Amino acid sequence: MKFAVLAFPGSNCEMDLYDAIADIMKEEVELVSYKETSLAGFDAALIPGGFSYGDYLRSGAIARFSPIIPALREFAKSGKPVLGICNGFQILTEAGLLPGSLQKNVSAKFICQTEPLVVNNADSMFSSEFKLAQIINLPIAHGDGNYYCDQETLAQLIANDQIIFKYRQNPNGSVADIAGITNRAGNVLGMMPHPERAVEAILGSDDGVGIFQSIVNHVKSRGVVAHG
Amino acid sequence: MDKVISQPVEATPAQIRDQKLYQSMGLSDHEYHLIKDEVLHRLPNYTEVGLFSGMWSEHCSYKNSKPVLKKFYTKGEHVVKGPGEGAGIIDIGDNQGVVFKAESHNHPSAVEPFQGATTGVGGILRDIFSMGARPIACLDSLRFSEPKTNEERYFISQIVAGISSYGNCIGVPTVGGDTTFDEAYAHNPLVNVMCVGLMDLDKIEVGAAAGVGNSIVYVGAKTGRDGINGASFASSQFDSEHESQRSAVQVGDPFTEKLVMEACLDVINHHADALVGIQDMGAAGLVSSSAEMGSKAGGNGMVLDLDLVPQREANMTPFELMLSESQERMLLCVKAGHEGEVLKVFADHGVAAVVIGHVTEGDRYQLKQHGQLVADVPVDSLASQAPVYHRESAMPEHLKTAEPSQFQPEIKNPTTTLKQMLSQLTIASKESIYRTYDTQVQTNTVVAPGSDAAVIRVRHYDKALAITTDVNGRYLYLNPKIGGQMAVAEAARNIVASGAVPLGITDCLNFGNPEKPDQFYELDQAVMGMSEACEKFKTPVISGNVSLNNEYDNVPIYPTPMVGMVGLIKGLNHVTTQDFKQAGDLVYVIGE
Amino acid sequence: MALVKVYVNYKKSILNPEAQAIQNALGRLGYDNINDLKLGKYFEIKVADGLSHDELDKEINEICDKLLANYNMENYRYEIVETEAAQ
Amino acid sequence: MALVKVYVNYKKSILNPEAQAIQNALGRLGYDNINDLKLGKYFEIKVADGLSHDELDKEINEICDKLLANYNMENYRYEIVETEAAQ
Ligand SMILES: Nc1ncnc2c1ncn2[C@@H]1O[C@H](COP(=O)(O)OP(=O)(O)O)[C@@H](O)[C@H]1O
Repeated sequence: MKFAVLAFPGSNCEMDLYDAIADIMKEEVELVSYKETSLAGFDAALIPGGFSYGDYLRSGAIARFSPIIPALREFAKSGKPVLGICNGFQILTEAGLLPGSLQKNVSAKFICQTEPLVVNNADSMFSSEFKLAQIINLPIAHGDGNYYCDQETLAQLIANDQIIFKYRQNPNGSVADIAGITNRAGNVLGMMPHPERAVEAILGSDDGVGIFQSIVNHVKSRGVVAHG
Repeated sequence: MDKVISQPVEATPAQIRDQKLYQSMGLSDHEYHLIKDEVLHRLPNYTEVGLFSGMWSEHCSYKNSKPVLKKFYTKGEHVVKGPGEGAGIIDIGDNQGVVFKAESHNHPSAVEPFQGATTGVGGILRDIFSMGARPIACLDSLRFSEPKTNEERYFISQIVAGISSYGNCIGVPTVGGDTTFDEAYAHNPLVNVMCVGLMDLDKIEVGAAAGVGNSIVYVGAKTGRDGINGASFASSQFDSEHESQRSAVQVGDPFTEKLVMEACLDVINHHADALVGIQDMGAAGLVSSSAEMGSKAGGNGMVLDLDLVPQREANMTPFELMLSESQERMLLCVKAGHEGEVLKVFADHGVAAVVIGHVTEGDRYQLKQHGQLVADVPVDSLASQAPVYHRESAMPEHLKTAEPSQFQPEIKNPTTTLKQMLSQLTIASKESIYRTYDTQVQTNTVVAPGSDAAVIRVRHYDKALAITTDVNGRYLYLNPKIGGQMAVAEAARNIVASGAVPLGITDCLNFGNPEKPDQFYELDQAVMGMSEACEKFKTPVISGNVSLNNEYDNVPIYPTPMVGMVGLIKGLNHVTTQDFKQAGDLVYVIGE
Repeated sequence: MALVKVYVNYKKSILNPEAQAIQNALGRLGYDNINDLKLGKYFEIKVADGLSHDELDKEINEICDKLLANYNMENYRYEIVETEAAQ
Repeated sequence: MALVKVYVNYKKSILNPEAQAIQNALGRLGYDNINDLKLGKYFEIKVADGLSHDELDKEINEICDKLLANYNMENYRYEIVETEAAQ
């Protein structure tokens, strides 16, 4: 199968994702510039962390006007997996592909550390490799990771089982300890923790592999589109 | 030849001479006369005095420290490039070089902690990627007094926030550093930043502008009136309204730097044939980068058309344009005929780039504005012919009168003493600082802050780099020479304890006023001590930075030569961390 | 030239950590009579001549909705201060 | 209760990367009639009763100098909007 890794001006984790897919998952992967207008030929799209456009107005606010975004919307609509990590999550909420928004951490500081997460839904296309309530360790590295949504939205997230990962010890003030959510259809996941930083034991954890493996399993079980 | 004109708003050459206006720009009488009588053989105009004041400052010319720096041990079989203006390079095999350098941003950080720290990080990153290397790690070495008030705590938090905001945004992990608290730094905090890069050795770039007709290309942010040396004098005298809007503070823009970095690496890696040289615009901005590039090439001159320099503000004078320290700017020399190719790369990355001049026949460094010649000086006079001072050295009083019998602590209750020690800020965990740094971006960080040296693996190879910064200024205060040796030794211990073989060091020499014999003594002795230790450990000095005049009310800081050391781990299974691994393991003490 | 002043503020129900941090800092500095502190963004936008008042209104609303404010968390208001000739 | 509105802006000669990024984004979105965009901070501070006008003035200036604005790079101005009873 073939992954697309989107890259915006100011993205800085695109190579980390690329390397995780190519070196560890041994799957096909290509960087796709924000200037492109098509995602044809890809089975899954990954939106990396970083500081798109410096995150100068609000995180992700400017990137969502990039030429690639309409193609990403189409891609998401077609049901293919889209995973936004950190700044990728912020871009997805700003683009309206996921509900809610990400605010400054309650401490008003950037936090970089490894967090235990609770798998809150092990049936999604991003988490099928895990067991419900399993604890996995993934690094976080963000200043604006404090997930906010209103009560009504939260009720829907819970009712539809859209909360995939929760923090065990909420580091940033997120509503309901949310670390990662999907859209209603379940094919767009946004998460603040970085699975691509946890794919090798030598770097501290390889729990992130489960997320990419879940995507691979999902795509392969459906029959892959791309080739080439 | 065209006549060199003066700006109507500025002091005339005669006024500069008669009122000794050059003094407020930092030039001595002796230096002014040298320029007038031996270099130009005429009165320099305001712009020209500005050029010399920038280029002959300690920061650009090392006029006070050169004789001392010569004493450093700099050779080694793996050294590809030793001390020069850019960063040094050491061969680590497989056609790879590790590039590193450190920089101080003490003064700017004291004035404006957040921005002073951000621009310090920005500057050292440019030093690394202008060599053709991709920055893979930053470290920060900080010295404060123990904070007692909320203001002091706020100050420290702003420095840390500045470092984290820039490094995190640009995507270079900040993987280590050291933080010490001592009264000696109460009015003169130290903010030193080190950056390490990795490059292919066949892609080395030099900061030279050679080849008559080749183009000088300006890249990056527009030039504004920020950080202009001595400019407060210029403006207050002639335009006081302006003054309230003017500021010596520069604001860091890591987003722009990220774009500039990617674009420059793209040009270096994929358009090497078009590129003659590249250099960052650091201290003394456009004049220093261009004059250094011109001088290094040797045997050519340069003409720049200032109307072409991208400007953020209206009506900037040549003085302001040349001395502005606006951030996120680079200067390139591009082969004639290849300009379009290079400008397109920058355009694709969303980075502004324009041709602002070219390399000329002869040795003149000429500036034009509105069609007129506004400065005309020999290029070497700026960059390589600054005066060099051999300062007087005398042992400080406190060393002569020192009580040689050591202070022997009396420990009644070891537990209490241990607890007291652990609660000292200098010894306590620095996690509250490094937790705000992205330590893992680029996914190569094998050992993050919290152990001895940081360890960054070299992807696709079975090897890694260990990196540390160390120095204990109090030791140097008590004995500059031995203290200097100890700084290198401490760094080497941290490197070895991480499983690495030490390769080399960079340094930041933070000292007092070199014109005072006792402070010069400290600098001189410290360097000799460091050099001896470097020779013993076979860790040549490959780059560094000097920050003098760190004093307040005539009291200098402790002599604080920060040592940044890099080591090579030949096999990832050699990586070792500090913590005890399991109960029952034996504990050894090695050494005396 | 029209000068438009746009104020973007967090909605009432939203806790703004930055404002909170500043208010706490003021408390620590001894200003204990600060009952509340809100922090928002303030834009000054100069728009070229050529739009009618209604068109300008529409453009500013669009810009705010699309970019300057996030409707999940923020409110905005604006004033058109001056519709004089270009300076 | 006094409501104090404080506006903090960058000094003219200081680079404001945020404002620049936003203005560029608006240009890309096709709003090419935006000649200039400045971004500042906007505070609304509620101060408890008990200070004379002069004392309040002094306190607000102090707070701005110490914390809200950075005199190296920023200017501030403020308005005391209402000195009515507490709401
Ligand atoms: N300012 C800083 N930035 C990043 N890391 C730091 C900083 N200060 C200390 N550290 C990290 O904290 C750990 C302990 O540092 P230090 O107290 O200097 O230890 P030691 O004395 O054992 O060398 C090291 O990993 C070091 O890199």
